[in-house]
Amino acid sequence: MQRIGVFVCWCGSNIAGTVDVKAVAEALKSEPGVVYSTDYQYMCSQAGQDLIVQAVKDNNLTGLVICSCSPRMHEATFRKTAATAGLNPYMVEIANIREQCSWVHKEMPIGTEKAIILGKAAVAKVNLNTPLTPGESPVTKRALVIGGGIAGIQTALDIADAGFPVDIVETKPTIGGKMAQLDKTFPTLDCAACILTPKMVDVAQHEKIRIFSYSEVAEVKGFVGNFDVTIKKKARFVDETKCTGCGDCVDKCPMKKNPNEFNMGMDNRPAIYIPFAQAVPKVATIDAGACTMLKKGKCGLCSKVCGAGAIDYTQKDEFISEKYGAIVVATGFNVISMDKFDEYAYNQSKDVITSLEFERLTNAAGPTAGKLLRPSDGKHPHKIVFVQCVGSRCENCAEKGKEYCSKICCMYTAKHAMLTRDKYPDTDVTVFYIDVRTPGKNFDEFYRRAVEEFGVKYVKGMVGKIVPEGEVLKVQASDLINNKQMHIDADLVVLAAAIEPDKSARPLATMLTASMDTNDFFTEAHPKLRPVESPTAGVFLSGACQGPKDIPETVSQAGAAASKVIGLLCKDKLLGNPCIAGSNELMCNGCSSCERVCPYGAITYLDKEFRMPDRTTKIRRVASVNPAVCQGCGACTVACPSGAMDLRGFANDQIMAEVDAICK
Amino acid sequence: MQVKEYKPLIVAFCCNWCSYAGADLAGNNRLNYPADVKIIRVPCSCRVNPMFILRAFQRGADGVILCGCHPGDCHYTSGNYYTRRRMAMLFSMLDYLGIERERTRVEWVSAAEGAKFAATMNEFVEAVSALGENKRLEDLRCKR
Amino acid sequence: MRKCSLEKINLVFAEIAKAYTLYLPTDQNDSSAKFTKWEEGSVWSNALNTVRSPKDFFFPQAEDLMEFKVEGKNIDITDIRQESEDFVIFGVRACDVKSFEILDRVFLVDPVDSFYASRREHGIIVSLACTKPSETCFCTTFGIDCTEPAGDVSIWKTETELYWQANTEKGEKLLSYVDSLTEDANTKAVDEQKEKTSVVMKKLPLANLTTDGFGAGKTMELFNNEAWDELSQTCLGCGTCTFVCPTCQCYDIKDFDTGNGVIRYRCWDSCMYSEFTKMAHGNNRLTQKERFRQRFMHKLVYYPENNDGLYSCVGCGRCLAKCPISMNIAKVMKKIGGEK
Amino acid sequence: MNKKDLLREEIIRRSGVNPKKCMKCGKCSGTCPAYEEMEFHPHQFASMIDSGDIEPLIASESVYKCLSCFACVERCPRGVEPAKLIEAVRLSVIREKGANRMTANDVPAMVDEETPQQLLVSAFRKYTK
Amino acid sequence: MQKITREQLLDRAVALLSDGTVNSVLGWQKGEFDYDVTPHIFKSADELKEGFVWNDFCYANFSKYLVLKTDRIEGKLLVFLKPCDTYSFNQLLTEHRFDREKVYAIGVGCEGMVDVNKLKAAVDGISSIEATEEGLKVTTIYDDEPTVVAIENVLLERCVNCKSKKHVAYDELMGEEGEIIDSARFDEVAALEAMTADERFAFWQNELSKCIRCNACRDACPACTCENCVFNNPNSGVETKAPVTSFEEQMFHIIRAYHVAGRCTDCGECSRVCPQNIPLHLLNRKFIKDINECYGDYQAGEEVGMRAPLVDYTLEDLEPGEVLNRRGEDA
Repeated sequence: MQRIGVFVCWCGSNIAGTVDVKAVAEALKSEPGVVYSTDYQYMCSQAGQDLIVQAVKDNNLTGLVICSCSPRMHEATFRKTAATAGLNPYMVEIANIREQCSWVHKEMPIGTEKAIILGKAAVAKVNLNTPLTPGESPVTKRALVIGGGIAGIQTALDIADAGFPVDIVETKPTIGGKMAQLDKTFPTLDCAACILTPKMVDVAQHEKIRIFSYSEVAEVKGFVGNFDVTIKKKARFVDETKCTGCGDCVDKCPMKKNPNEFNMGMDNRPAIYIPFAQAVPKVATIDAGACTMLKKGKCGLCSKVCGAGAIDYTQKDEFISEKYGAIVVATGFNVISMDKFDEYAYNQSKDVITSLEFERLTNAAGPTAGKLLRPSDGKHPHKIVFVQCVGSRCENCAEKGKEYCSKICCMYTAKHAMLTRDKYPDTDVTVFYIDVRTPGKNFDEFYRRAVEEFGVKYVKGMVGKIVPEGEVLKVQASDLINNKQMHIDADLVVLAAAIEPDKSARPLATMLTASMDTNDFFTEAHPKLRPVESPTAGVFLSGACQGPKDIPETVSQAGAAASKVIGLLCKDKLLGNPCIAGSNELMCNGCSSCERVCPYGAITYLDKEFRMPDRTTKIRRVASVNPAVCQGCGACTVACPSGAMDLRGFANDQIMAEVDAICK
Repeated sequence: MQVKEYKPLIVAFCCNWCSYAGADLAGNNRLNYPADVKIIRVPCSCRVNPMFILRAFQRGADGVILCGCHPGDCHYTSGNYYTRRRMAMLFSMLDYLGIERERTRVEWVSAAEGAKFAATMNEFVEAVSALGENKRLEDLRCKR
Repeated sequence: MRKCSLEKINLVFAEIAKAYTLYLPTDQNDSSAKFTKWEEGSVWSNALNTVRSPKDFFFPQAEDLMEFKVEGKNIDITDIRQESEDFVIFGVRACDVKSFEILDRVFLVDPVDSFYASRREHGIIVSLACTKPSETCFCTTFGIDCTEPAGDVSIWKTETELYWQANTEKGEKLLSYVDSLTEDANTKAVDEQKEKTSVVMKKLPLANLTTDGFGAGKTMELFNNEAWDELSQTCLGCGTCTFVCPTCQCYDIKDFDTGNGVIRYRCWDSCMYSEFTKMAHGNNRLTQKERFRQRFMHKLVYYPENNDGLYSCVGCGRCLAKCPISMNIAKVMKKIGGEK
Repeated sequence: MNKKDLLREEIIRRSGVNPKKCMKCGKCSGTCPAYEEMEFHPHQFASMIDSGDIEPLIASESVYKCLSCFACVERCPRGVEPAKLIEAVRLSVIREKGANRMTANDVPAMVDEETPQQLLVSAFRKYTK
Repeated sequence: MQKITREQLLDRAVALLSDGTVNSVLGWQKGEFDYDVTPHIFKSADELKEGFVWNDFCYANFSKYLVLKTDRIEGKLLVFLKPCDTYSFNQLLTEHRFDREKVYAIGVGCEGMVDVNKLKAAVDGISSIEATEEGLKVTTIYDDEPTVVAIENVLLERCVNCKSKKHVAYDELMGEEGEIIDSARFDEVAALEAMTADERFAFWQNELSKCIRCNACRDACPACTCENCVFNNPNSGVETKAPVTSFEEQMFHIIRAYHVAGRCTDCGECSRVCPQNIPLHLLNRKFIKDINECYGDYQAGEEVGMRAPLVDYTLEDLEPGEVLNRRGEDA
């Protein structure tokens, strides 16, 4: 039986003006378990708290009911008071007689009556309270960043700079991601390589960062602070520790006709390759599908020319297990496939290209060494048409495009148009747009400069069809402002294709039990207040895996994710919220209903041996809640038909006792 | 014998993050609503077990209202979506058994919607008062 | 013996209902029969028997015993018993009449169950002889003659007439109320009816079911019989058999906290339930086999041992008709007692 | 409801199209092969029907100039289906006049070997109620 | 009359027993009368030959027994499943309630099972029943002329409104594979929905007041396999043993229906076993109908591993108020 003390606060006249606090204190005296009841002007004041502490000592109280303002206001205060008095902080309940009583009712008798009932409900609950202690779990002080694009790089650097070891897992042979493929960046037009490659070098040289390039995450187990991750290092048939990146093998390789992914397939690379000059790690990789040595056992030239003896045709996929305290997802984006957009003739003409291909065409390290030449005949195009929103904002064509706005296209199209006009003033550039969306620092100014200073023609309307005819592309489009149809004979058409999350994101989300939206973007724990955390504790989001983003936004989110990770890794132990779910194994059926509604993946199942009533044993599947992951929402408690799952601090019997007290 | 004015008994379950805060805001703004409404704080609307609602009716509640964050705003991301289904099904069943449907309600009230909280409670109390005492889902033993 | 024409039956009921609360079997919309309170327009059912046995009148499924309130160290107890009035249960079959004797031996021995005793005192049983027993009947197994029902008043029904015979003072008094509607009669028609019924009785599928395998001195042998395993293996552990049984008399006493006091009530319990007789240390019958065995051992062995050989089954056949898996006492008796 | 709104409701009901879904990108008009022939263009049908300006559309020859090729339906990223709107307007013109502009009897005179079947189907769709 | 014969099933069971595939058989055992068939675990071929039956009275759904029996038995258990039973079978597998490896399931084609109550209402004093093409030929203990009762007049409610003749799970199928049937099983629910609230209340009040809380509905229900039912658990706050008040009757049935909502396969056992003939299936079907209408057609147990509707959601789900008022203000 509890020994409960009731403390009714006047809150000056805030409560006492509408509630007869003395009557409340008196009425609650006779409630079961109550051994002490009093009132005071300001319970939250130091004097008020001292009064509570003294009362606990004098009366050997085991539970406290404070009739005062909202628990959202002072619950934490009174829990600390309880702790000072030597009580478990969770033996305190607040009856909210200010915000939800004295402030919303006018007449004293009514307010008093309600305050008494609210007090009774709190007493009934405290009678069933049990001391709660937050669970503790150790934190492995190492972070994993999945994805080595600008998002992953920035997050890794920020975490590593704070002194924590970080591993980056990147599926490609080099880190750098999409940004490495870009030419210039809006709206300042600085060269992407100039700002990215130093960061890549920083990563490579940082003593706290390890890079697992050409690698994938194979398995994730565990929970916040204690993830066990298996990383699959794909065989690259080159010993990374020996390769110096000299490039001799690349020059000598006879299998030169393989589409170069880095240049969007617009030129070729050999079977052994280094994606680009500033690759990190600068190590060659053999494309097993193209290498005749690996396919047929003939050739071996690279091995012969390699002075470092780094080539190893027998290399196998390698699995590495590592423990991490936090995981950052930075899997980024890809451009969607243009295969289904027949109207734009992407598959019919080499001169219809996506914007990312255009980036490579204008990049000094690209297939044309930075000269803007048509892919079909290498001639300089004089009429270029840019089409925006290709596959974005597409509601009814889920198999073709995406319903969302890809966000970055307006700005990079303005950039492409402006740069083209700047470098080749003899080129006529037309941009077809539905809306031009330029919210961002110096963004709209940038777009207006493209129009006003560089003479880019912006036409409000959409391209309906493109037909390749001889050397030209017949572009038919609408001009909605002038209410006419336009027919342009273009030399080059650039499609601002929608972007989508990388295909690796979905299986990764399953491994991490992180949730995704229907478009396969990772969902954040709270769209406004927790934008870089996934609902799964210990999993953080960085960059375009969470939604379309430009570079500045990505970098700031990367930093934010890093700061969240640092905040986590700083701790030696994680203190959980003690108000979490727990399963009574004797009653659990193992039916998985709770697991299915848990937004955090906190519930797992164990096969456990039970002694049956007839003294035999039986192995049963029972639910087990991970206290470090559970956030205490209680969804599982209702999904559980047998009532095996209950929530500490808001237990079934406690809430029913409150109901009973209110309805008495 | 003195004729007592009929006062309905209303139990309101409010989620800690939105609706309970919304109710606090109604208080901060001194927005009146009937004292017949008694609030029980739960972490999330998805914590509310149908058994709690039936228990309230058993013990003499005339109406039960459940308030949670707006869909999409749940502090726990998905709790109120489950609530929405659970309560839709439960209320439909109560209706099917002939319990007046006005006695049960789910309302989404954000932490900023103090005015909505007060208005909802005024409206709900009025609707329940119009029905009178809950006779169909009560336990007579509790009325002795 | 008195008789009255069946045509006047509603007048008779009306007359009885003036003096007593009258209950009689009426047809329900699901083609079953149930004892209901007689009102103008009630129609007496032709059904052989009711689904629920008339034990409910003396030992209802739930009844409040008292109310109490605890405040501090004071316990305030209220006796909430209401004095019952005289009532008549009309049309009780011989088997069910016998069940009252079995219940009496439990509830009326010291310490007397005053709730039960009071109802028994006020209840008047008008029994009805069977004319068309069903395939599930086996009252003869327990020495019951369905053509000679006991009770305060026994009645026999022929095609056109009802024959009445008072067996007790209470019965005499009841008959006096309908004196004007009945006339003296000889037993000829009744004897003929009995003769016809006994022909059917001999042809019943369970006519040869005997209690020979049960009785004094065989307790351990029967208890350890291997067949219990097999018989109980698909028992669902529901309480249907116990709740339709006219002789099952186990109950639980529970408290219900209304918030303004506690109501102590008792309600039927079933030995088929896993929490039956659960005590602080746990359960004494741990498996369904043990619970299943308990029910039949009680009816066929323990009860007779304590009650001069009287079995606590009356062969009414309700459990045969209602068990969800069609497992029942007849099958148990044949298997355990050895088939004859 | 006034007559204007009634007509709007009728067109929307008959076409099964929700013109509110239009995001005014103009891809329909960009793709339309009969654009130059039409006084009002596909995207205008969507916006004018949405705003209730249907009288000018009814009065216009545009409804007959539409080829019913459904290119706009195919290409519209929002599923607005302008051709169905045009057809709905056309039907109200024909129904108002109470007569078909083409009957089955007219067909033999029009058919020659070269006429594609699709054209006839289109024509029937266009000139009958 | 069943198309598959007793002998076909018997031969197969004996064969599987003798080749060691299984070492016990969950089947139907003949009773005292031709209609009181009992579920039974047969351990030997001789036992099978003597007691195994397959007729129009093999209504028991064996799925639930698998939860209790499979871990008590060495080796595999052969179980016979009618089409409706296979849905319960899958649902229990979805909920990890028994080990599939311990079971050998034979799907048995079913032509509908007889409701003994209906048959007894048609004929008193049954002494024997013979299944013929015309129907059930019933003789009585009163030496009356045999009566032929048409099967369709005495089918169980669940068979009248059979939802599927298709087996959704088995290791082996005996008889033809049937189809999912577009049955009229929701008509009764719709009729109730069309009543006024007062009429519905009166209807349910009348039905539920018959309840004697024998728990047969729960104990026969293949969805009610909780290790410890809330109604038996004194700590759950809703434990009750007897229907002391009308509230507790409602409470029991609402909570029971709610607990199985989205998991109930509509196998109809609850209504069949109810000694008071309460149409309990109308509660479960109400949930199924609501789920179908609000969240898309869903048949529990159709596949193993399906996500039950009440542990699922979409962003566009109807609001509770919209669900309540979707047929207008008071219908």
